Amino acid sequence: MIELILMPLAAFVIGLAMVLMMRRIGARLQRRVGPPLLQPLWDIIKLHGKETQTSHGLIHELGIVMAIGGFVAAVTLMPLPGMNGLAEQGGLIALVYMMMIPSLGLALGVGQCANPNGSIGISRALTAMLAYDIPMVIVVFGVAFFYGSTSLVQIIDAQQAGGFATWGIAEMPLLAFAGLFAMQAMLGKQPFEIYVAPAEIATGPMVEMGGKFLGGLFIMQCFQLYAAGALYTLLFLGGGENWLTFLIKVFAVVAIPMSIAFLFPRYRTEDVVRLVWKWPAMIGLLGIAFLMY
Amino acid sequence: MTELIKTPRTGETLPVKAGKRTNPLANVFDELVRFAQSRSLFMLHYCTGCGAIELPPSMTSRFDMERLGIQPMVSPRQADILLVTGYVSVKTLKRIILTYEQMGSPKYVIGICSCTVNGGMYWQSYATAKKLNDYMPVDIYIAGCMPRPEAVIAGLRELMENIRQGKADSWKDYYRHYDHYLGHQQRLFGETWQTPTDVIAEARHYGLFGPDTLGTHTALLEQHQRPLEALEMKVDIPELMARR
Amino acid sequence: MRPENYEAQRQPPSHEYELNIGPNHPGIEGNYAFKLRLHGDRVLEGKADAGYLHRGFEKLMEGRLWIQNLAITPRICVPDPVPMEVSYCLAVEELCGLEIPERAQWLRVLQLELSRIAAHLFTFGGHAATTGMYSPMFWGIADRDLVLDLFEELTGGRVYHIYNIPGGVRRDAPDGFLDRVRSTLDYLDSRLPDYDNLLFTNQVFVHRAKGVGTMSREQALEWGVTGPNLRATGLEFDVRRDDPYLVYDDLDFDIPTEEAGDAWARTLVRRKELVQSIRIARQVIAALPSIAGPIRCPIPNPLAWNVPAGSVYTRVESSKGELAWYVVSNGGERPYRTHVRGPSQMHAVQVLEKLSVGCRLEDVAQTMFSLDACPPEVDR
Amino acid sequence: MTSLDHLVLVSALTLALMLLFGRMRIAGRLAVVLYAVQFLLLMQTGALLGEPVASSLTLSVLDLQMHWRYDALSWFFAMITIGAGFFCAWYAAGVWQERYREEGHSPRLFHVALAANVLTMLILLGSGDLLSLFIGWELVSWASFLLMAVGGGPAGRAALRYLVYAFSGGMAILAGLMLIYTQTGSLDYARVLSLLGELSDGQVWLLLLLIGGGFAVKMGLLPFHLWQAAAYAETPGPGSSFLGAISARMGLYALIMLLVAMLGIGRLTAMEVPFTFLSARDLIAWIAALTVIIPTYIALQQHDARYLLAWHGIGQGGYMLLGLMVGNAVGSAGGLFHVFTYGITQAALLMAVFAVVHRTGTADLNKLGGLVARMPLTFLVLLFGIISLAGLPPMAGFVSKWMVYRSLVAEGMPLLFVAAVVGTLGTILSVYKLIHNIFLGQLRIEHEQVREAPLSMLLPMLGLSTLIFLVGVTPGPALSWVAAVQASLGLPPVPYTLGGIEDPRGGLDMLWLVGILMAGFGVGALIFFGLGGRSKRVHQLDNYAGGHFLTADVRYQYSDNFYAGLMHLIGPWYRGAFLWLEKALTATVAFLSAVMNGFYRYAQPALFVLATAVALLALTTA
Amino acid sequence: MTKDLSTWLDTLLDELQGIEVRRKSSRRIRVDVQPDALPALLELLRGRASYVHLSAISCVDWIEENEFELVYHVWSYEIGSLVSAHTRIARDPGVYISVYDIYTPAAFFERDIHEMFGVFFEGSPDMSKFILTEWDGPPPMRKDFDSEAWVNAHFDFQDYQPDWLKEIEAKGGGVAVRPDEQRFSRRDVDAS
Repeated sequence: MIELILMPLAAFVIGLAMVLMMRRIGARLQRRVGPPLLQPLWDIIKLHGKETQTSHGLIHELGIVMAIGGFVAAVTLMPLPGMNGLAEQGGLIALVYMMMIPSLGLALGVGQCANPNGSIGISRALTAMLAYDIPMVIVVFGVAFFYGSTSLVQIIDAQQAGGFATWGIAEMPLLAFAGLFAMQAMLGKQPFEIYVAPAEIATGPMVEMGGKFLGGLFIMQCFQLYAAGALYTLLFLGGGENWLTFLIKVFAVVAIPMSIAFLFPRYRTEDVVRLVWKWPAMIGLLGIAFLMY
Repeated sequence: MTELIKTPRTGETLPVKAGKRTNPLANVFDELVRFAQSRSLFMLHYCTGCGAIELPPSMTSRFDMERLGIQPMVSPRQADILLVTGYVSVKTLKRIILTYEQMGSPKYVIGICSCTVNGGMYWQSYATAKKLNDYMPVDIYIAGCMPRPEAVIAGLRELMENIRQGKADSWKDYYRHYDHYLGHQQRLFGETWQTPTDVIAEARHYGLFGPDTLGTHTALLEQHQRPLEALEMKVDIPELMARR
Repeated sequence: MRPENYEAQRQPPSHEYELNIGPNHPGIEGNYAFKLRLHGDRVLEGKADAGYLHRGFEKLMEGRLWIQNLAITPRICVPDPVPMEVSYCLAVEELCGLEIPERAQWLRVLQLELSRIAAHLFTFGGHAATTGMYSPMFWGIADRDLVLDLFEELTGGRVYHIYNIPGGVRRDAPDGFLDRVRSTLDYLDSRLPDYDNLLFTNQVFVHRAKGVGTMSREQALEWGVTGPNLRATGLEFDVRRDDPYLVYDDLDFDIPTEEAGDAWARTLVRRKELVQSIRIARQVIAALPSIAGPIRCPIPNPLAWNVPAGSVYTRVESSKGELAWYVVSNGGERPYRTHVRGPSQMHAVQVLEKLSVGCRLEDVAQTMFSLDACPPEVDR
Repeated sequence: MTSLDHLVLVSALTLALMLLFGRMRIAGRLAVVLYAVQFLLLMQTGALLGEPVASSLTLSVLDLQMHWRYDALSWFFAMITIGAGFFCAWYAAGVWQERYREEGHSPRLFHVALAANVLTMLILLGSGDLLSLFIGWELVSWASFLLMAVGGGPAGRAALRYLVYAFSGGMAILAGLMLIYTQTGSLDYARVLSLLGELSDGQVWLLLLLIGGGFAVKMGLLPFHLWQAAAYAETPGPGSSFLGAISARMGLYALIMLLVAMLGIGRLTAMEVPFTFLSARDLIAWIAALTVIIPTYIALQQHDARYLLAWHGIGQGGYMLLGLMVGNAVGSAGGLFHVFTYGITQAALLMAVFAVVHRTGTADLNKLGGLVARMPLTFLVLLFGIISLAGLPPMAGFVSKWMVYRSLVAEGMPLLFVAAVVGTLGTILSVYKLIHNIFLGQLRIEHEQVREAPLSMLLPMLGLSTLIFLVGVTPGPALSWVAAVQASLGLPPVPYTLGGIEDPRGGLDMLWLVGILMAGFGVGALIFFGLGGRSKRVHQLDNYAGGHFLTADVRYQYSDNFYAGLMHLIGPWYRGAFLWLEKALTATVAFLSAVMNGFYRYAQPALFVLATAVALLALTTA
Repeated sequence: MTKDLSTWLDTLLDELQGIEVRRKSSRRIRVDVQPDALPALLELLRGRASYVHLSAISCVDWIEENEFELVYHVWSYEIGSLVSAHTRIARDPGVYISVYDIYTPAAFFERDIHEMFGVFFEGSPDMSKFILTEWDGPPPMRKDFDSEAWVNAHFDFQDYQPDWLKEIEAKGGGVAVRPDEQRFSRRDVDAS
């Protein structure tokens, strides 16, 4: 039971560090210093401590609650070293769908803001979801099929059984590549950053979010980064034998899309869909074909 | 003529009691929150005048504001600092007031460039407002035409220091002396001036009501305004209502 | 006049909706507004809305001395202020019939070209940022700062220099200044491949910019497009060469053109112009030591300077296009009328409105930034 | 008199009472009570777990015995049918019926049509041989037509279109039955079942095409889906809910009888489609998958809420068939369970939409918006409905879809799995558009005085959404029915628990999932409301618009062409790939319906019945 | 080619009656023309002498003559010269004809002149306000609009008297010129 409290907490702390890492990577690539160590934390505290805050209605508020809550719940489905949480009760498919709850919550919350920028942002975010989820489920299918289980605990056990040679990335390199590609889109980083797009729709979903609303989104971002990194680690990098290797893997995985993000502009919406349906999806299907025949 | 920093008050004002903290976190970690507020400032990405040209240098690689925890934000909801960079034309001033009212408190206004102080070199122009603190409380002026990035950052640092010490609370002035600010706005924009934000209701809601919140100008506002109340969620089931 | 209406009782049933880009929006240059009527993500109509930066310059200048006006001319176009003051000075000099010493002319050219470099570096960053790529902005503005350092050394001001006065320039280049210009230019030259790798050969950026805001040469001429935007449609025209002022006659430079007329072509033209400006600046550095002489000609007491009556229209090529001043004197100590014609008065209003029709929401900001529109020029 | 007879008699009594008293105000409530009685009677039959319950009524036409009996499958479908009838009658009983009367329609006709639908469906579900199946089938078709046509106007036109489809479908089935009869000399299930094995593959193919095609029409399976959306959407409120919830599932029921009970999955797997790698089972599974995808993406383009949901109804049918075609314990249970979860979901969704129509007078998604502030409970119902329809936790729809996915993974069918997920994603997109355009965004000024739906409509909606949630949290009881149905069909029963599925290779426990989700929401609420400062609600004109003032006379709602970016990519596919089929079929149908329309106009509807009867006689004497 | 065109220009300018041509330099030509002949002149310049680029339209308020002077600057890319066509219209009622049908860019300049000077151009596509949309006063660029008076009526200025300045002033230093003695200070501080 204590696991269920510790897992989201760990996810949040790791997520904070990932946000910091992302901003530091950006700063390095842009030849500057970047934010101080606890900056993500200060941001969140500051935003929650705002004294007047603007709400557009109950759904606006509940949307944020759903966004945070969905991730808090979802991270308990991802086994950490020494902690299995609810991984036995949920499994991979439930996890994938659980991770859609925050998007839904956010979409509802933004919808109530009555701001066309936000609505366009959500429409783009859902379109992006349609795009990246297809390679994502191909990858999930491939892994689940290969290990003959949708239980993450069993998948990790199978990977850890034989060291690196039995890791998902060694067994299914094509799927691993497709997964990495899909993760870039899942995190909404350039060149797939279509739904924040400040110059077009003024940060889209975030446009009416201030104070604790934005703070909630910042927390959600922490969880999102963690969830993406952890999921990839669990599927392809053998999960965590211990905390040290787990952290190294998770951070290394997340660092890749972050570094790419600062070097590209964003695509148009339909280009994102086309690209993601073309390359990672096809590579993923090819990978599955190799697995099955 | 009015003095620079002091806001004119109508009559004697009582020192406003520290309002009841609605925020348990702030109760316990008051200091921490203030520190966090000073270390994390989101400034609004609004280039109101020519001083904005020195903001990109202060934001980007050479001076890098982000190392102080300052980053640009797009919409007023997200922002803490309103940088009024230079002269404000009357048309812009309306938007600045709208934007200012849309920001969440604590919010800080920085008047950059001499034009915000006293009209600057456009003092005889019919189109620009002269004195920003007539229309909204200003925390810090950074004079110069235009101030260098170093000056901007120095000003921001001073603001950070003020926030940390809890001295930067001029945003409360806007609620407590709303009548004063509204009066100046009405003088410039006409009697029918109304922003969508209901400042008086906000002041009541957050306990920031002061003796000078209401006055002759707000009375005028009430005469002219179309009340824009929030659309409260109503469970208005006809049958149940009728039974009551 | 109220900008808003809270009294309405009905909303028109419509499949369209409105979206305001600006004044407070990252997709707009400066303080400017562009109101869109859209269906889905297709723009049906774009309406420019200016006046947020209106200061009544022309009115102000009528109330100030000829020499006082120098202080406010550069403020009309913030990113590229030098052509403003130079062309105002040229106008006053022409009215008075002053002969500018050659050294002053070369110094002005140096200043103009450095300003062009700074403005272009600024524009690239802005254009890239509209497509979601922020690194070029961070790089470009930091590199632009080095140019501003040179300005500061030469003129005392980073952004607004007020270095020119009718009759010449205020001060001579300090010792070793030309070496520092040279080393900065060398540095910029060495940075160009980095920019190419990051931005100008970035396939995603090329994909985004190609085909956006396309205009044909006929349209460009019809709409009064000038400067790099006109050259991007293939017309090889540059005020510096075809209506020369200062010493541009003596300088050797090319006029880069592109045929496509879209955002990508405009970006490429600016990229090539950057090289040409560096080339011109190098020529000036090479020539300056051999040009002796005063830096300004004698002028009357500036506080009681009655400029002879007359009118004059002077044109220069700013980084954004054709910049012109129409100055009328009635023989008094203040201008009777000054009228500035900024290139953005066309680009940011009519051209943008026309190009935005049928354009995608994604590309509106990019169209504006690729036109390098400068709102303060529109508002004055 | 068996318990089944009681049930059918009460159902017939409902119809009779509605005929007599339908005009009276009390009729609605009476109907509710009668449906409740039917439901109780159904519960008492014990057909689910015990032996099949036979009816004491048998008819003998020539040498053919017709008899009726209820087994677990019938019970399952009948339960949904009567439940849907109950909730829809409840929805119609109060204010809705009054308004309907005021608008110049006849509530009596509506109640009669609803009761007739329930009765005929009960008869169909009880069919004990192919002949009674066919007769029940025709009765259901006519009853559906009646329900669709009571509204008149566009509904009537849609109903006529349906009639053309139903008529041709019925003819195909008739021909198929004729084939069976000539081959086996009997139409009794048991006889047919024993003799089917001797049929050649070609004959089975023909059977599949004729009978399967005929049933597929009702189910709206590709490519016979075109009639359904308009017909269901235009039907008056509760009728639409009823049709959407269960009516199309009659086709599925008949297909289950044909494909699973009579032919069996094994036979289908063994049958190769000539010149391809596919077996008949793969082919049907792919038809099902395409039925998921294509109507779902057509729904994405709709801008009428009713049509949007109706198109989804077609698409969701695909999941059911897909799950059944996978054929393993979890998959077939998923397919069957989806009938139930989808039924309650669709009924709730359509009721919510019609409640909005009731209050605002329009279902056009471009003319609504922001209604959550005025109709919050209706919003809640719709929200539960869309979460369930999209198959997200913690609602009922998630469980059934999860089972379908899980079975596809277990069986190693990647492409079908991807197809199913593509359908789900399309569903998420279009249901968000639905809820956004109706309830979120800017409230139109003319809707500022709108009130919540009347209680008589609200209660059944809320009841259904509670059911959606409860079934989502504890799918066990409902899965126990499904397991019984599977057992009666000879399929391996699903290993269910109270909270979901037990599976050593990755199961599902909704109790835990919902628990942790609620705990997560609790944590979120704690952070948000506890740690965050106070907030204040503002008017919607107090909004960011690029620093500009919003004005009340301009629309700022983004509603039309909601997924514009996506449409740039897939928009042309609608023209290029989806619509060639539709065009060809519509042309045929338009022609046929013109003919039929003329026929109907000049020759009276009775002639249809006559034609059917003649054909039937011709068959039976053959 | 260029030569041909410039001959064209010369003959064209000779042909027209009632205009006064002054060549200020090889690339600047000033033409004074009656208001009724100006559209025809521009039409000819554009159509026959390749002056396709309308660089600007300037307006000058000659209040003493009670006239507005409109100056049309047109440029030929091929000849490489700029013709400034001057014309004067009566200040009251201040109505003139639009040249939008000849030069598209005229729309902006005419709209601008309309809101700044109050000159109405008949036939211009959009005469609504653009820059001064929220301005209720008279057209500000007219000479009879006193910007300073308007400013004094609507704005206050800061009164900035820091202690260090007072100390310096006490010693006889600092700003010696009192505000009302300054040449360009506000004239009617006390009056208002």
